[in-house]
Amino acid sequence: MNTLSLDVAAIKAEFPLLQRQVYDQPIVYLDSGATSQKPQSVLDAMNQYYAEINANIHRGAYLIAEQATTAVENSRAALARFLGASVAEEIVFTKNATEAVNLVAHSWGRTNLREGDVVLLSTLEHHANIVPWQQLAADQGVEIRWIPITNEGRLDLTDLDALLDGVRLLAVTAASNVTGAMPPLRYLADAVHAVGAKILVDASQWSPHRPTDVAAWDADFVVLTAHKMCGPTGVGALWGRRDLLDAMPPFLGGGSMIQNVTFDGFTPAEVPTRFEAGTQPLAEIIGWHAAITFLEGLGLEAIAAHERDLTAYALRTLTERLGHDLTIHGPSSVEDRGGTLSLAYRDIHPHDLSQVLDQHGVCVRAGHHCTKPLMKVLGVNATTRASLYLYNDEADVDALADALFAAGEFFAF
Amino acid sequence: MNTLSLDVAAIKAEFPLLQRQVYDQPIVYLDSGATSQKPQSVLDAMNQYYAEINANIHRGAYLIAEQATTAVENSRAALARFLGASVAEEIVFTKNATEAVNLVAHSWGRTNLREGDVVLLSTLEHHANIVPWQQLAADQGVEIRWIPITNEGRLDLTDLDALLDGVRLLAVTAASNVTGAMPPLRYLADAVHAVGAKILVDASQWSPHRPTDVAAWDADFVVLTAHKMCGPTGVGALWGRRDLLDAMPPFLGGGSMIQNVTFDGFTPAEVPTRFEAGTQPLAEIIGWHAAITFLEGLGLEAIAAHERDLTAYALRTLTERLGHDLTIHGPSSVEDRGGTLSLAYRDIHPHDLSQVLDQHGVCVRAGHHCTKPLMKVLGVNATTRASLYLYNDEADVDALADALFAAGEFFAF
Amino acid sequence: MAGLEDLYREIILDHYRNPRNRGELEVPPATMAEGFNPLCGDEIQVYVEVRQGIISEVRLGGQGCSISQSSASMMSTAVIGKSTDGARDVMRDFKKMMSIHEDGLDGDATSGQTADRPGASGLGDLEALRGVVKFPVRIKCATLGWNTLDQVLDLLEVE
Amino acid sequence: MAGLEDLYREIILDHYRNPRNRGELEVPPATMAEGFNPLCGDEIQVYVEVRQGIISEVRLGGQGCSISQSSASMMSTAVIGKSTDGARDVMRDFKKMMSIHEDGLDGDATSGQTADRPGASGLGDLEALRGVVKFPVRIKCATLGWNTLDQVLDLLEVE
Ligand SMILES: Cc1ncc(COP(=O)(O)O)c(C=O)c1O
Ligand SMILES: Cc1ncc(COP(=O)(O)O)c(C=O)c1O
Repeated sequence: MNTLSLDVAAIKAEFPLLQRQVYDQPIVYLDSGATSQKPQSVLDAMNQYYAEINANIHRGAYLIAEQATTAVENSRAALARFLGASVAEEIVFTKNATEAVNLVAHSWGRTNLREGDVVLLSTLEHHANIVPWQQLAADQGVEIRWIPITNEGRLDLTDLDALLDGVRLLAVTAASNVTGAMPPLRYLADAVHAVGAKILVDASQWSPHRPTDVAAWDADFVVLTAHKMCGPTGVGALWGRRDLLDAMPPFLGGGSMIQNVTFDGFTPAEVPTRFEAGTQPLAEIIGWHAAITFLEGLGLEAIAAHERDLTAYALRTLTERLGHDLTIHGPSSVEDRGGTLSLAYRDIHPHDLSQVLDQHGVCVRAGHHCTKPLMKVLGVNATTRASLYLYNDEADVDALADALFAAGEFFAF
Repeated sequence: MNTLSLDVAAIKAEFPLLQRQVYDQPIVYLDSGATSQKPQSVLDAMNQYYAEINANIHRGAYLIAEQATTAVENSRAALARFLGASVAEEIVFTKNATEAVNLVAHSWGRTNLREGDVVLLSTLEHHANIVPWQQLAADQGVEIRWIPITNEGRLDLTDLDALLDGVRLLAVTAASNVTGAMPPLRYLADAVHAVGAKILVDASQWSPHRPTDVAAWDADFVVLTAHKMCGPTGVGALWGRRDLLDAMPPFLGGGSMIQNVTFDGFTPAEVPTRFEAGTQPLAEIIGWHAAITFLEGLGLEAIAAHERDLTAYALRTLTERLGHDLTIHGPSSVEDRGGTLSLAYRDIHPHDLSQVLDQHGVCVRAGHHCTKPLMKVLGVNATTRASLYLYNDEADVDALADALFAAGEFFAF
Repeated sequence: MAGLEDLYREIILDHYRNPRNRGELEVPPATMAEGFNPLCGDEIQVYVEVRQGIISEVRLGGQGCSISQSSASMMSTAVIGKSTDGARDVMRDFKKMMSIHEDGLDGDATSGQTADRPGASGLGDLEALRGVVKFPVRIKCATLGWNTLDQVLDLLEVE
Repeated sequence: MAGLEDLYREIILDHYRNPRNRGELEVPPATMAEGFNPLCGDEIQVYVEVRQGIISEVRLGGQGCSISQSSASMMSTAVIGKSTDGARDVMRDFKKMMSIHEDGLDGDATSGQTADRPGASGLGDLEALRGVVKFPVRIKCATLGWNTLDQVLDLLEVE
């Protein structure tokens, strides 16, 4: 088979970690849903930052501080363009996607939502897009309502109209980190806007894999995280519509986010500085820029095509090789579906399964994947999740199938 | 002069950035108060993490995820020991010191403080230790009160007893990032505890320079930030007394910080996980460990002695060379004083002064240093700040004096 | 490098295949607590009945992986017949064996060999779980039942 | 690499040494706004008096560095005698010149030479501040007075 649209061998060579062996075998990394590996160019960008221009930004009038400031602002501009945002000022850097959701829940939520208002979540949501809203609900008496799912792990939108009654915000993932389902965001945005509500999109599992266009989605807020898209740990972002951000009070308080501080109080700065208190993850923001450059170099459309083909291969291969012993919790077709495969194999507990897979060099995740409400609906405590990315190929899928088979043998009492 | 207790030439060689030239001159980096440079060992640790064990922690049952988990927990233990904490679980990782203060203000503050309660701040505080309390004051009707300063930029504790009336929390810096003054923390802790209040210490400008011992201070909370102590950007920490942390509700909500999530609500996890929502700055936490190892390798006492000697040299040299044209906003003796020198030179605006210094390769900071209330008391809008660290020597101080002199010529209309 | 045989010792698989003391007890007279492994979603119910200061019965509910199930199963056989203080002693020894911070802060947790440490004797079959410390992520599996037992003992003390 | 001569052009130093239109105006009839440079603490007060649609007087208070002071000083001479719309035109051109994002997102801000861009003509003496974009941290100094003027013009519109 040689149908994949990316040259995976060449790509793998750019990722230092994918060169390593575990238990004397080449590593087969199938946990990019948890965090992706990083190409050398991202590490180089951060090393270069530290070796040449490390300085705190915005406040130093010396050369390397200027250079660091410019590099960070260029990164903001690059991320804005990557997301299809109109202006760089709509990008707020955070430490991860989780902080970005919390920022909206605290700043927008506590200002705009009152007792009885409804926040609509989908059953597919990650805890990052659940718990901040539950905290808000507990503090302000806001009601949380849930969009159910179909048997295939997609959103069930049959009763959307009824669900939207009283809704002020829909917070929904662009791609499930468990079933791989990709909800129809523009459709949802239109429905939500029709009732005067806002939509927050969790793009954590989307932006690494598909071209992102916040304008085409007509989203109001979008959160994402660098470490799942070839970028470093320690940085994420909130994109928000300028008029919404402008009207929001600060969240974290501290240096940089102020216009003035007196003994009596403070005046917040403009957007996005208002939301960026304290020293930012400077090296990480710059590393993220290199990750964006890397992804754009391959082409987001090419990455998407590659993943669609590989996911189709995986669905086919696993089903053929493991038959009825295997359950895949998610859509069986690749349409509007990412390369996330949540598996149940015989009655082997996911922890035990993943432990045996590890011995074959195959890295997968076992657990609830921070989606306990979804697990409840799926009727399981945990799944074994393999997630495909741009550096995976058919051989990786074959290795997964082999290892699953071997685990079956090991636990066949 | 060869009296310094560190071998600075050898130390400088370990810092890649200090090898670079600016405007064809060796860089003279005197802005460590804003952020320190990083030794190669810190960059190596992070590169090694990315090249060998990059994986999301706590949730993967495969080899590299185990190794990453162990590395992060070892880092927590190392930081606990570095701070003189009794158990690793008292360390909560944050993105910077600013987030750590916000965590306490939101979680402890909003739970424990009521209208009319007093939060006592010192006039020396950085905005990071002011604004979160002003936000709390605005939300909950808490009163903010200020400890005044002396002419030399130290705390004026004459009326401490009166100031403590009604106080529930004292939030105070261990070292001023403007005057260099180091308040008597144990004395303050005893006074504060005597009235049943708590003390939060901002150790951001202390921990890079002096041995830290939270037990000797008898502190309740301590915040610090990695990037000022040879560590990477993107990570900081809160240390809190275990019993206090145990009683605090979560702040940021999301993955990892929960014990259970249902459609109806969530149960938070134990300390410290409760406060670590979402993917943590993993590479950064590991890089911080390398920074701690580096500092401990030199010895914190040796670093302190070096800085005391160098600060004495700087106070003497600058005064001798620049005479009455120069004002130093801070103690004139090195006792209980760090190597932070806030300068005013003739009537040259700090921005202009630092711009000329830059042309001489000398990096200093100009501005209010995120201490606007202090600036008000000092009667200035801004100062020019040179801050000394373990890789600085007398030649750097001489270069500063030369450059100041040259700036005087440039702006001598 | 730790291999599967360090983790899946025969006696562990035996307790997993044939879990001892599964079931429920009536509450009261028994006392029950429920535990969660927040990392993977496993849950367990531990029922304990104490008669004349002695743990007379233990029953286990819930689901989990081979490590959490076998650890709980072995726990149940280890504490039945002991006083609550005696059960706490075993628990302390077991947790000590499971601690990655034990050998001094900052040590390499995966290399710590602790076979000759004093308190760690007297664990009997439970010794088979020693290999778990080489797999730090699985420690929470091995201690799930124990932490839940701890809660039960706390409840018993309050009563 | 940008040198001091790119920043401290003679005309800038002249406006710094001899600032034009310093002082205050009575409010009303004048309109006043106060601006802060949040990065360095500089502050400025801009007083504007409009008569028959024309800016008849501008006065400047506050303190700042050579760049913020000279930029404000030049601004005052540039807008006196103009309509408020005319003042906004100059402001737009000036801000365009100061923008590091102008030459396409992600470009190297320090290299952008924009001398031949159309809108950037007509700035007269203010052209001397073009070098500031090579020192991104100083852009906020150069635009402080302008952003404050912007506020004044907004206030005038509301009136
Ligand atoms: C005294 C003091 N506290 C707090 C901070 C904030 O540190 P960070 O920006 O890393 O949160 C700083 C540094 O800017 C500081 O000097
Ligand atoms: C769908 C989804 N949303 C949010 C997150 C949270 O991302 P982070 O942990 O980087 O904040 C994740 C990843 O764990 C995710 O998969």
